[in-house]
Amino acid sequence: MTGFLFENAWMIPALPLISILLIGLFATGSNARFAGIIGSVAIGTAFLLTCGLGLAYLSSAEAGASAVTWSIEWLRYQDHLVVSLGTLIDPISLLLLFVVTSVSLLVHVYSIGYMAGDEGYSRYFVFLSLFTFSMLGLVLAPNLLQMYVFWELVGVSSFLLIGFYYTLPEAIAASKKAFIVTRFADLFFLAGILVLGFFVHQWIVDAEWGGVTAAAVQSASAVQALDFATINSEPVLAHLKDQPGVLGLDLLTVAMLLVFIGAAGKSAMFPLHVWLPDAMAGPTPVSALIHAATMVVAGVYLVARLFPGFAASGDALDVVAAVGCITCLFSALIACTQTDIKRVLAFSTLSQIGYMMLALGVASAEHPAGLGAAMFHLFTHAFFKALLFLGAGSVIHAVHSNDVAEMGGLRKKMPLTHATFLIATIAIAGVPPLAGFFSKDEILGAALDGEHHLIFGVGLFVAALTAFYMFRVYILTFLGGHKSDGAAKAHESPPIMTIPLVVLGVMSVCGGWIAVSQFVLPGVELHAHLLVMGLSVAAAVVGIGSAFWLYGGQANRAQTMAESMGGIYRLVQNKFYIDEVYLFVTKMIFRFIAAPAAWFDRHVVDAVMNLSATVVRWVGARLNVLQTGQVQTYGIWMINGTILVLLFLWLVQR
Amino acid sequence: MYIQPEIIVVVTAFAVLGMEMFLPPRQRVLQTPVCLLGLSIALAAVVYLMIQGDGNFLGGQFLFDGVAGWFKVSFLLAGLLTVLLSADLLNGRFKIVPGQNRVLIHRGEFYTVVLFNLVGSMFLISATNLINLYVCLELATIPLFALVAWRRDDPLSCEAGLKYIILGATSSAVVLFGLGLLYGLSGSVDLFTMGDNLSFGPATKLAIAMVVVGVGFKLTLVPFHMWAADVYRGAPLPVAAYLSVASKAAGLAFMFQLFYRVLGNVLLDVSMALAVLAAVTMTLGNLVAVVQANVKRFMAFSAISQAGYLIMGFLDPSGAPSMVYYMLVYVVTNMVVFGVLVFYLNETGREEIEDYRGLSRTNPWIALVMMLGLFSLAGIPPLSGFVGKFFLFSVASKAGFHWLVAVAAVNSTISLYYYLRIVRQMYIEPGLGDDPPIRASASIVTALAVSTVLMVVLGIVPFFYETIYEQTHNWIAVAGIRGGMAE
Amino acid sequence: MSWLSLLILIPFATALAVVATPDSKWYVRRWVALFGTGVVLALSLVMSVSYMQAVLQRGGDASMLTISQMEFEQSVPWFKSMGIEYHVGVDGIAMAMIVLTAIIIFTGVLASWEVKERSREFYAFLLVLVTGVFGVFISVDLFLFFLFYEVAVLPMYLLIGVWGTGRKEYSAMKLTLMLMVGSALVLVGMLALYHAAGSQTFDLNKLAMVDYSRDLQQWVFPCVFVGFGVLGALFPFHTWSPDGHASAPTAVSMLHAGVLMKLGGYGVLRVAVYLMPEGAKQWALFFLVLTTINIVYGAYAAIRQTDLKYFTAYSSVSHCGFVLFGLCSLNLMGFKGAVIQMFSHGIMTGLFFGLIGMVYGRSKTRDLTKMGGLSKRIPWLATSFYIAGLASLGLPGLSGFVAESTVFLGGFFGNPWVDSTTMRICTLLATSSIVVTAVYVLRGLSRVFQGPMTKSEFSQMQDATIPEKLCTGILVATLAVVGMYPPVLIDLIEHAIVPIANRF
Amino acid sequence: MYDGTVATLFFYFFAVASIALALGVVLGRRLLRSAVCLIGVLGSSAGLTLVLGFEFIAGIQVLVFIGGIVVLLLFAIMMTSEGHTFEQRPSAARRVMGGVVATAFFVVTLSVYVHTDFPPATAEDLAVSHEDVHAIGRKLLSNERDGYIVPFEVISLLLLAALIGGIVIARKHDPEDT
Amino acid sequence: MFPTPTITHWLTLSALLFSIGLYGIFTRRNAVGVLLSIEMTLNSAILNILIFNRFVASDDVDGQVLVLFIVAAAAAEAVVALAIFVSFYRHRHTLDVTQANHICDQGNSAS
Repeated sequence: MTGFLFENAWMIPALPLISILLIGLFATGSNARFAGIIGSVAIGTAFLLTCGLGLAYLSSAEAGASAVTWSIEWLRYQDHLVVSLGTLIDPISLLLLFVVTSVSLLVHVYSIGYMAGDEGYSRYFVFLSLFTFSMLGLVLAPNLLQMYVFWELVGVSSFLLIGFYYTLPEAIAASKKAFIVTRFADLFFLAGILVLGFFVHQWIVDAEWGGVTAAAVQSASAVQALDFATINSEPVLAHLKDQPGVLGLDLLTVAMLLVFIGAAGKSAMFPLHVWLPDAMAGPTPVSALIHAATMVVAGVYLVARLFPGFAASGDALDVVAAVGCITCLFSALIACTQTDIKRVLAFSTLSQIGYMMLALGVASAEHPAGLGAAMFHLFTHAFFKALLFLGAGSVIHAVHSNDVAEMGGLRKKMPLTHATFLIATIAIAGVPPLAGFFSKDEILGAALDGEHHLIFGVGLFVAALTAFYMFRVYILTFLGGHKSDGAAKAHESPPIMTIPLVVLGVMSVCGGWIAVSQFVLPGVELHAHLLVMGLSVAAAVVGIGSAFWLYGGQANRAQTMAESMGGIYRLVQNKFYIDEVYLFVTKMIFRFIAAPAAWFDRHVVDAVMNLSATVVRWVGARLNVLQTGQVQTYGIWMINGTILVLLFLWLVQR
Repeated sequence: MYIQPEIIVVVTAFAVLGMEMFLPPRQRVLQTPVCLLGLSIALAAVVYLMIQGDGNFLGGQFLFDGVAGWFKVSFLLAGLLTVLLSADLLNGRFKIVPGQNRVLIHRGEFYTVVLFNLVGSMFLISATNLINLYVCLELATIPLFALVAWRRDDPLSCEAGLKYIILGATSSAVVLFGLGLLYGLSGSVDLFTMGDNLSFGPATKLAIAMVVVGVGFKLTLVPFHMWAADVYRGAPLPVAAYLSVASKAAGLAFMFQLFYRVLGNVLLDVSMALAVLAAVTMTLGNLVAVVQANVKRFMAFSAISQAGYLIMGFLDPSGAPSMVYYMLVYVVTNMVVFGVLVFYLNETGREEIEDYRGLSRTNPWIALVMMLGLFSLAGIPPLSGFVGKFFLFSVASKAGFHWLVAVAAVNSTISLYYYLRIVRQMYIEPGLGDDPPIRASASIVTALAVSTVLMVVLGIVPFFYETIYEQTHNWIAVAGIRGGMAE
Repeated sequence: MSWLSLLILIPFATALAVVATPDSKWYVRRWVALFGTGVVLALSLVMSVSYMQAVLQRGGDASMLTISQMEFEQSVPWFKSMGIEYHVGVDGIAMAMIVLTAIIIFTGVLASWEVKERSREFYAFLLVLVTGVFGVFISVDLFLFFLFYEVAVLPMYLLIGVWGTGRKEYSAMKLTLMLMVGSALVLVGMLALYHAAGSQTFDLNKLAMVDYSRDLQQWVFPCVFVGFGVLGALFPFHTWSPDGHASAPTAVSMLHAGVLMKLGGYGVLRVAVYLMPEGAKQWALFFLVLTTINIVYGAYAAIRQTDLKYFTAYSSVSHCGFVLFGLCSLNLMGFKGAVIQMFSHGIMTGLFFGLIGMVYGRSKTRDLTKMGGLSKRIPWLATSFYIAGLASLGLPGLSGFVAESTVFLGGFFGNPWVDSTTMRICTLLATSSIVVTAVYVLRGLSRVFQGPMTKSEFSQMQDATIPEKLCTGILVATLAVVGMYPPVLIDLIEHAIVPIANRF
Repeated sequence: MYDGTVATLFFYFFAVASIALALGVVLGRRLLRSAVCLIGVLGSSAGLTLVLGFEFIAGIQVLVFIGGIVVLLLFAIMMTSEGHTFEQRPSAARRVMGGVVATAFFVVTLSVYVHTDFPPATAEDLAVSHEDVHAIGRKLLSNERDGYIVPFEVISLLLLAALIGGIVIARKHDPEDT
Repeated sequence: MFPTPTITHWLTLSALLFSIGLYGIFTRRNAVGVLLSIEMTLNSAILNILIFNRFVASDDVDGQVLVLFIVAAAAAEAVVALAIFVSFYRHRHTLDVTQANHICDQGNSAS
């Protein structure tokens, strides 16, 4: 049974794929209502398989073991560069599998209610299943290229889902933006793959030629340059570290930085974060699944996957830490000023992912605790953030507005939603003993252990900010009086939507008690920092307190505060004008590259081609004039010809 | 005796002349079939002789070999097709358009002169001495002056004749001067002896330059080509067709005689000059053809450029088979196109390129044949024009004239441009109203069918080229003395 | 007779059969054409399977070969004195191209299901064109190759000129002439090779055994490369492509962009690269830069287009750049990527042009700015369009990714004859086009299919008919099959590419 | 006639005469006068031929060339009745072009002759009187390798063809003959 | 007084006559005048051949035979030429060759 589960781990991603086919074939038109059920059943089965797999892993394998349990040759570039599709089972992939299948299942179920009656109902579930399939494939990838393949696929399914309401211009714009920005980042990922592919391949070939069999890495002939096992192996990393790269960096750092840019794009790290807030134009369950719980953490997952590489490089890891740090601070600040509930959550997501990156960044080969902490936070964050989004969805569903200014007082109207939302808010704020507290605490601890004091400080500050803005939203949404008709008429969502909320609520409460870090990094000692705990709880309390002080009472206190900040507030509220910068750059590209290219093509390149035709005709017309009809002129030409032939023969040739 | 084809043609000519004299006008229609019959028998006789093998007559005054045979086949084919194409005009079957005078009279005399001219060309390729060569050249030329001016009521025809004869006589004088020099430099009039005796001195160069005038005049090489456009335009269309093929083939025969037999020793020395001549000819012909509006002038320039391709074969001694083959191909291909031109001019009185609009709707088959003919001229596979051109280009390439191959190939493209202009009118442009299909006469249909089939078959069946290749060995051997050393 | 000859005989016979149909029955012709092309498609699939079997049976170590191994060979002397033979045979590359052609022409006939105007000539010319294309792919004799090459180019003039739209005469003429100039260059080069090899044979594989002098290769290689490159839309000789494609009728665009442009790449591989490795080494850098420009520049130019066909044509310029780019890498992966890209782009662009035709037939406009919200009314076409678009931006799971990633790796791996830094910079520049591609593809597609419906008459649109569904379905399925299971294509071509790569 | 000095004298006499008359032919503006000059040129040529020792050919020249062709030309001049009218002067450009080309032709030809080594003999050295007419007559009708029976026949066809052609073209329009 | 004429003298004379003839061909406006000039060039070509027959191939009569044929051919040429001139004159009432430019359709070039 255990072996069976391992060898057939491919069935986990395959199930959503089957569900796509089934929905596509059968659940169209009048049968559309079955789409949700088919999708949910498929993903439910996948979830069960995942659980079985996890149990089997826990029971059979030694802790931290990693194995490719199944693979088929997929794309043969050349020897040692053969890409297989396979399933890599190790703690982090299992962790992610669990997160993805569980959240996806809940979102599927939730969506049955949320999307009911939408004309694109079955299309929605096709896309959702497509996403789930891709994400699972990504998680299970045993090599960089499979990762990239599914990386792109999640990107495209994200694109499709953001643009689900395809008649809305902002949804279309957002979907394009999301795709193009991540695509831009993927370009660097691909470049990283090229770099790694070439140099690792070269190493393998050299090793073969040099008599050193590739056994140094793995069993001989099957060594493939893009396998994680190969890339992450000591000799390869050492080799890469020795090679000169560009800009004075060593090759390993260059490669890892390139890959990291890809990761940053997908995980919406500063400055590639611009797509995520806009992506909220998609259906809310999609935001919960893709843009909160799973896809956006793919970047974190990627860095974790290549952690030995990052760790060996060192510099690359510092960049990760810095980027994570900036992002979490920056987006937390923005989150404090937004009024669209989903946008607040989006910036919150950014901030939390920044947290995870930060955690990875503070880890090192000697002190890998940050890695575990990042994974832990990924795990807990998935649940409470999904819960927040689904709760927000429930609210939006009821109020028909995203703006917190039009909500308020929903505590009574939607008790279940309120309760679960509150749980999630507390969890994210880092109040013990809910999930967020533990993971966040571990991150801060890791930062302190790694002697990254500045980062620790920022982390602490962001923790406070997080508590602040989350409670701000909570207060504005659920407390106080109704601020609009929609809020007044709101009522609780149907059970199909609330049950997932409850389940997620339970996970948000209990998630922190699962020893994820030990699972991910068996054998690494983790010691609790009482100091850190105390500081983080204090930060949470400060945040919550200030939120209540500012928004709990008379509303104008916040107003006054904002006004007193003046320009800074506006700067933050407008997201530091980063979007505008991008817009400007894009316009410049259009105006100064694309338009000239098109113009150049029509009016220079093509004109030259046309000119040659014109010249031919012009010369023809000129020569035609020689045909004067004067017979004596013709005769003169004839004799001229004779003389010329003679002179040619006589003078030119010998 | 290897002279039977010529005798048959002469006999036919006299028979036709006799019919003109002794038959009442209404029965003179029979002259056409008699003419066709005679030419066909002559053709059969040539083929028979070719199967028999080489030989000579009158102690070697008259030489028959494979190459001569193929030339005669070309001449006879050209003659046959010309007779077919001119039948409608002579029968008075054409549309009368005010302001145009297209009547062609004196059937018997017309055929006689054409046949005499044909005999001249046939003797030309069999001649073994300079005197015979010269006289045959004159016979292959002077009757053409008369044919061009045949339509005596048409001022344009007379004008064309005037131009043609003035330039023709001039060129003949110059060529005679050159032949005299060759005679003086070699001390002999026997072509083979002359070839053995000649060396490449300045006087030889002068002689070459002068005979090139004659060759260039017949083959329409630039700058000796200028008569062509005006003469084609003014001459009766079947005569223009005949000029463009038979006269050109005669020019090639003359050139073969001169360049292989007399100048064989120095052939490689003049190859650069020939290459330049070829390049200039094809380029100018094509460029000017691009801007023509009248199909006759257009075909004149097209023919000029074809001559440019043709003489590429002289760049390497091994080019003889390519040239003979291309000449054969060119004769049938050009006759396909001229056949359609004659058909359309006779039936509608139209001769501008734009007048061909919509032909594919009214007469799809004729349009198809026309298109194939034009494509073959442009060298589009799998038609014989492609194969022929390919072999010629190969000769130039073999001789190392890669630049010339490039020029020639680009020229083919330019030529495709103007050929496509007609195709465009026929296929793309809307027709001139709802014209009913035009009925083609039997003679035109026969001519088109024969030439089209030949045009396709020549390119696909390797027999023709291979046979020519086998038979040109002795010509190359004559010329190959220096060629062999150069390699 | 070899089975291969059937590949040219059947289309030609079908063309004749079409000509023989009675005047009034235009609908008979499409069935005749469909039947003929269907037979060809089936035949090509059967042959590719038996090709694989033959390769497996042959066994042996192919990794050291430097001469292409042909299957289904047949050789009949033609012009003996010139050494010209009717010599046909295929290796994996040709086989893949044959399958591509068969698919495209079959779907092309489906896409032109409603052609009524002068349908006799239309189908006849179309089939003659395909005869030429098949002929090129089965030719082993260079003369034959060239012959069919020109046969394939010429009918295009009439097909565009008669059944096209817009400035059709201009476009048709431009296209024909530019391609013919290209073939002129090829002719110069191939004759030079022939004579350098002793004027004995045009057999590609025999010509390949000759060591041509460095000087010869130095000038012949660029001739041949540019000559074929014109058809492969090599910058700056690509300008025939936008105009030509924009004016051509649907099936012709499909066939032209899908198959004919591949003749360029195929020719470069088969003639220039295969016969003249030395020349390739000397010129690799130059053409690498040129093709990089191709890729990037084509993509940027595509952004600004507002006509769907121009848009796709520029995207083709960019994508065909990948083919030539791969060939300039001069290594196994580069060649492999180029061939996969030929196949992939063929199917993809065929799908694109087919769909554009179908959409145009409904909307009566190809102007991006005038369309909008169509996916509501024509979901099938919209979905297919999206799939084509995604394939074009290199989405994994569709064939474009397989091709492009291989090309990129090939480029990045480089070769000893080009400075590796330059090579890599070029590769990264080329890679950057995937972003630009994403920009223009998404921009274009969202304009047409998303957003509010811009015209009221659009709401009357009908979704795809059965032939259209079949047409797009086949193409989409091919894209997906190759994209999801690349070995299906790679196994076919790998054996054929190794000998060529071994020459370097 | 074959005496060296006399021959030299005759040569120069005829040379000067023919050149002068030739200039008269081309420059004269009265057509009839040109024709008469041409007769003079041809006559001088016949004289030169005599100096070279070819009596028979000289006779033929006088008979056929002068007697036949030029008389024919005179007929033509009469028929077109332009004999006594002044011919218009050719345009200056034409004269310059024609002059330049003709001169160039002469110059290149002359320079070629100067660069060529012809046999050093003079006409006098070779001027052995021999009766050529027999040889010519024999060769004209000989069917041996060095005979000219073929051109002899061919020229008859040529003359016939020219005759027929000339008649057809020059004949006045004949209504019943279309 | 004068050098004894060598072959070069003779040839020069013939070339000069030929050139003068050419000039006539190029400049005479009357077609018959042109024909006169052509006859003159033919004459100089004949002279050329006779010179060679005398100086180079004096032991044979081939040159003389050639001259015979040339004279005959020239006659044939003249016949046809005159016929054409007459016909032309009938249409145009002039024999000015510079007026013979009706065929040439200039400015009628295609688009």
